Amino acid sequence: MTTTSDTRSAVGPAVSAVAEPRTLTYSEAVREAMAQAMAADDRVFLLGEDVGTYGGAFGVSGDLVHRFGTERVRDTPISELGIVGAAVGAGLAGMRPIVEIQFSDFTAQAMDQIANQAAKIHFMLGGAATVPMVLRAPGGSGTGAAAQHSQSLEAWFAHVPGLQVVMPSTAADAKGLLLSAIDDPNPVIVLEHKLLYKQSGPVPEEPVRVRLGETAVRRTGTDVTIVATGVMVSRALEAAERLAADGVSASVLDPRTLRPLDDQTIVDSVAATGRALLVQEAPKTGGFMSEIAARIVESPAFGRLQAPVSRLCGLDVPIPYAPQLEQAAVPQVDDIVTKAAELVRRW
Amino acid sequence: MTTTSDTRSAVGPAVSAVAEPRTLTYSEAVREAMAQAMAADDRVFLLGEDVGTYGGAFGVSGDLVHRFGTERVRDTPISELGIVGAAVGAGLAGMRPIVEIQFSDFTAQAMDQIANQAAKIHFMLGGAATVPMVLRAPGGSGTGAAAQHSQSLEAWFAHVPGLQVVMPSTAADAKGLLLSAIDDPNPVIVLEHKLLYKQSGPVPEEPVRVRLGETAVRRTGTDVTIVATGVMVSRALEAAERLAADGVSASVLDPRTLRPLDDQTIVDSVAATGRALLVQEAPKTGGFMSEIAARIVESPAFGRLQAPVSRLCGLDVPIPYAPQLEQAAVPQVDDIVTKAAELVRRW
Amino acid sequence: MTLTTEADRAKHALTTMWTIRRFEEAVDDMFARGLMHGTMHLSIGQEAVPTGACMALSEGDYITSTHRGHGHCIAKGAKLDAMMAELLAKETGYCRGRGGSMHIADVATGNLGANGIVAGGVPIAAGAGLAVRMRGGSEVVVSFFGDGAVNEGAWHEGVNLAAIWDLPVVFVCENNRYGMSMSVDRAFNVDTLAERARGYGIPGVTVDGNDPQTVYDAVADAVRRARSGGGPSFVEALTYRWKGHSKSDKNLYRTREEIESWRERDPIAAFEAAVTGGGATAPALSESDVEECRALARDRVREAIRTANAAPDADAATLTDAVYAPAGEPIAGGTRA
Amino acid sequence: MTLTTEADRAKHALTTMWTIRRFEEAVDDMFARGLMHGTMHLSIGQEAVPTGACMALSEGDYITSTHRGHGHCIAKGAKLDAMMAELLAKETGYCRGRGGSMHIADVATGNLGANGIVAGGVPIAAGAGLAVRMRGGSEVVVSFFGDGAVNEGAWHEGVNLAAIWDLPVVFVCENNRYGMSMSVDRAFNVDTLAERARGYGIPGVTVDGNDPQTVYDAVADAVRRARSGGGPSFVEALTYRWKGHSKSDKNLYRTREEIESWRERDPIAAFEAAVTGGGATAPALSESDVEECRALARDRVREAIRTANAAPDADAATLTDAVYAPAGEPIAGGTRA
Ligand SMILES: Cc1ncc(C[n+]2csc(CCOP(=O)(O)OP(=O)(O)O)c2C)c(N)n1
Ligand SMILES: Cc1ncc(C[n+]2csc(CCOP(=O)(O)OP(=O)(O)O)c2C)c(N)n1
Ligand SMILES: [Mg+2]
Ligand SMILES: [Mg+2]
Repeated sequence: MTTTSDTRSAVGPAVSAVAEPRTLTYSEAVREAMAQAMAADDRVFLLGEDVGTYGGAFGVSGDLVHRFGTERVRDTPISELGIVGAAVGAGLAGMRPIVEIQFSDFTAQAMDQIANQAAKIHFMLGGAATVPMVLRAPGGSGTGAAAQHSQSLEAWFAHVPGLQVVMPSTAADAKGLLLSAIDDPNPVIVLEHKLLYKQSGPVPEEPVRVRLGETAVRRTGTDVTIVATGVMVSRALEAAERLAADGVSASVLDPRTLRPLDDQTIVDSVAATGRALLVQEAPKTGGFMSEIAARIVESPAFGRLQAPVSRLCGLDVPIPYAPQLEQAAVPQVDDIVTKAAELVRRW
Repeated sequence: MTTTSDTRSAVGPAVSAVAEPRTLTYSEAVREAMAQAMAADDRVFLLGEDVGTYGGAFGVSGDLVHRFGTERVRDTPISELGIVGAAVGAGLAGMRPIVEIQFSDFTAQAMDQIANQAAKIHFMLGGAATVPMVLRAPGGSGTGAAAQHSQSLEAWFAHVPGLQVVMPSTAADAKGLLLSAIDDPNPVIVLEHKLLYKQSGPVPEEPVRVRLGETAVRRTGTDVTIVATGVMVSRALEAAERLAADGVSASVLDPRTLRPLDDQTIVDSVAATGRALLVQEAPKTGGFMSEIAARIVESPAFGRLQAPVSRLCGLDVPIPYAPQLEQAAVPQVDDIVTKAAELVRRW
Repeated sequence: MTLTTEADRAKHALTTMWTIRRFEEAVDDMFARGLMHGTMHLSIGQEAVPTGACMALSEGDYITSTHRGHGHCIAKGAKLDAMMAELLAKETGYCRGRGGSMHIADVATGNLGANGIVAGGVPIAAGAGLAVRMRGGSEVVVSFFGDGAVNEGAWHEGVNLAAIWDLPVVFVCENNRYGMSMSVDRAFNVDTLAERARGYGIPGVTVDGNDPQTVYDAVADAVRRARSGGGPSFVEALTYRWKGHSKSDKNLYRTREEIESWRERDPIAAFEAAVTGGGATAPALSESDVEECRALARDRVREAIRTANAAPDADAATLTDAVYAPAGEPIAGGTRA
Repeated sequence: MTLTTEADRAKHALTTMWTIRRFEEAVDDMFARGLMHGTMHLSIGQEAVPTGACMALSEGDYITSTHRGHGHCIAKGAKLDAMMAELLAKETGYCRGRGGSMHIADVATGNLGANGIVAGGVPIAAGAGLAVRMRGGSEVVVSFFGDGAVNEGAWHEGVNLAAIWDLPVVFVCENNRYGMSMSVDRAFNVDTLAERARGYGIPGVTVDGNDPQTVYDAVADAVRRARSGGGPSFVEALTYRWKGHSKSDKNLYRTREEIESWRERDPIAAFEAAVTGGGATAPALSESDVEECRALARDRVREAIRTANAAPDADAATLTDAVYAPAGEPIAGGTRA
């Protein structure tokens, strides 16, 4: 197994002017992470449906097939269980596979290989083998793709010991967390969000890792802590701006990694503000924000709570097709503003 | 479609002495429910691996094949996704299928048909069709079957809008909840527990339904509310006896149906006792008790809490094979006693 | 039944194909103009398959459909206005605007639904077949799916169940040479997908999917076998989609020439030629008959658009109903606690 | 290679089969006496398959195994004491007592693991084959599975991936006529499971699975093909399990006569007869050679039990470690934030 040491020669878009930080879209950032990892290490490869010439269902792999060839950017038949199983096997045999599943909804097809195999093999074998697999899949609603193409399934994976679960909400995190995921010897589920793919942000050109398991404090405030994931992070930030104009000062926290969860940062913030508003796109019942709520009330922050811990989540419905219904099914900026203000004013 | 009106002639074990209530094991109760439903309605049938002559991996279907024939007690090849899909199709076309999955772990194979099809079809079709499917599967650890045969996966299903999730903890509930599940026009996941199959309890001979969505108050106390599911209910009751001897008075609540959840009964009890101990076998992170914790702290009971809401759950590990490790991986009676006492004494 | 010589049949086939074509052209146009949202999968170029297949079915027979399901729905007899209303996210749509293109169903005509999941409908079809069998009915189920679906585990399991239980199911594969960008040459190691059938012990044939007569013949054969208790069959219909897989398709994986060569084998044009005497058979239809079919299709689609546009939008106020069906009567003999 | 005429080979084959038999008899006994917990799936009666198949493999080659995996593990060269220690839930077991019978793996000898999930190892085998191919290696992967596994979606998808990518994988089906209680006659609509292979465009053969020579020949052929870039093959080995499926089996689904008739075809007895001249070939082994093989197997198993029994129990204090492997070095070129 040879590895090349110069990671930049073959990869990455042209450098922009030194003065302003370079910006990439979220999907470009994902692509750059994959390109840098593939350039740096021959063991890394991508497989999935239409990741080659097509460039990926959402265009994320783009031109990678031209840079790394059809062996390492490998189109597969439509067989998610087989693909993930092949990644498990390739990982066991020394490779570093990245699997792309076109929509996170189709992880349902592959659930056995994800939860019963990849997640458990290291433990079941008493540590004798590892499954260094990265599974990337876009989740979320907002594109009119309806119930079978719009789910937010992070809670399923976060409940499985042996998995790690990442939900990048910015372009820089999309790159940095993915690089960490590829480094990691354990399986990592990376849940990207369709609506974020085209959003831009500053992204370092170097292959800089964002460590797994660190909650990001996106904004600091004093009245309420808003914890949000995925596309809800930018909505929470927008809401926080509007709340500020209204005299309510909000912290916005982005766990980024759900498993392992850095709950300390959350607990500290809630202890300081005395109020927690937990925002997710996934349906409320059994969603990951329940876990965060439970951790907060089990922590010392419990004694500092000035208001009930409050969740603002997707409704308990499948995602509908009609745009106005789809919008109504998941939290919007207005909802966050209203709920946060209420939490601060009523308590 | 003909239905027979006399439900007792063909089914049920012999009546025991009138004076004492008849007892059945949990698995006999499940079998009786299926037999009564099949006798009452030609549309009801059972399909699954080895449910026929073998009598089911855990002996639950027993002699049903001799009573109802191989068409209605239908052995299938090993293809969980296909089996559940066939049940979805049969349900759409007017039947009332009951699917048995040998171990709840193998629902991973069938997750697409469960979560993407059965759960969503009614909604996706704007109500134009229903999927009256019951899926029964044993979960839980304690038999030395290790990581791929011992999971408690209720949180996965409870997070899916369109599904209903039931976890019977007594023989009577095993029968009564299953009958309600068969009645219901929507898909119901019935998670039985391997360790309960051989436990006995009084079970009415009549096909008496236990309504979905009603939390059972198994014991009433004043100091702490213990909420438990599955095999943890009997452990909680045993713990409550010991706590009582120790001067701690505990309520024990058994939600029975996780979705829809009767949270009102839980909230009322916690409001009264001021303390909640939530006990589940499933690994802690992202488990269903997080949801209950979140609901408690969002409810008016929040203001009545005298202690943090506390979870006592399975460790965040795959279930190990070694008996002493397997025991250590999930809550035991001692753990419940200790934790509940601590909750009452420290706060 | 000879579609090209029996005037009524010929008209029905031609009108159906034109209706599918016009419906999808209209949809394509509305999407392009931003009047529809979501995504769409058009079957333009493939119209002969649903048309031929559904003509082999009778009332009460079922179908399961796919993400590329407008043709199946229309050929099975759905109301165009309710279809169009669904795509326009109207309360009057087949799914009250909840489902959209990928979930249209028309339970009244036996269409158990399009499916957003590749191969998702295959085990469901086996289950419907099982229901028929257990009821002692004589209905047949046609399960439509694409070439790509054949590599899914769901396909394998569903087909095997139907095979071992002799269920009345006809598996109709619309082999349009690609599953999204994956060509059948790369996704399969066999020359025809029908070769897969043998492994399940069921008959499999490969036919010209651009000729409704050929499709009809093969499916009718299979339907006859299924209806008389002979079990399932597999029919592979070779066809081609003219349009991209969906909106985002840049067609990088196939050549313009390839697309062009298949456009020249337009199933509708070929059928028109055949029915008006282009072939060896006696002409069943006159030019004006053909014109009539075309006009009928066009008018129906226009009318559907008009009706659908006038209908009320899906109602967000009722978003959370229809997640669960209301409880009905308990199974006979039941008493509530 | 002729197992029955080359003394070394004959001894190896015979000793391996006896070792599997004695190991499992010991396990059966310990379970019956309550000295082992959990569940177990014994391959007594099927010893010729793993023995013949693994003799066709070289160092570095991989296998994936099943819930009925003791034989594969032993034939691939595992240490008996670490196996026995695993079953006895000892810290010195292959899985430190975390896995038990259904998860024994021996990565050192290329055994990627037993699997509690029917067909779970099949796509994993394809993936290992893919790794070999991408590295430009010459190793081969043998994927063992039962007849029941062939109806799982995972099997279908895994085999197809190996087929279209020409991966160096040999799919070895241990057809013991039942998946638990489901007979192949009811679960399949074909006479031999090898007929499934054609649908993936790979060679498939059905052979006597009770003769290690026949199994060896078929697998060696397939291994040669795979190693030289000829892609995967399917070998169906017909055999029979003498014992119940697992502890709870009451054998209601098969007759005593059937079991008896297969016991009469004991692969070990037949092989002993063949190597000592019972067949037409020149005897490779003497009676005392045979006795030696038996004794060796018996002694090894006894020794393994002794060693395993003396080892410390799995340690509950370290229960939560080994859920995650510790982070290693970042992929070359990486810098941590
Ligand atoms: C389980 C699943 N995997 C992937 C997809 C994404 N997808 C939708 S259609 C399609 C191609 C299907 O190909 P084919 O079955 O040949 O049908 P066609 O589109 O050609 O009509 C893919 C990959 C999906 N919807 N479901
Ligand atoms: C996915 C899955 N379904 C069901 C089971 C339960 N089960 C374990 S072994 C077995 C029978 C397997 O039959 P076969 O593949 O023929 O292997 P054999 O046991 O005959 O060696 C079944 C049904 C399982 N372990 N995994
Ligand atoms: Mg196609
Ligand atoms: Mg078998």
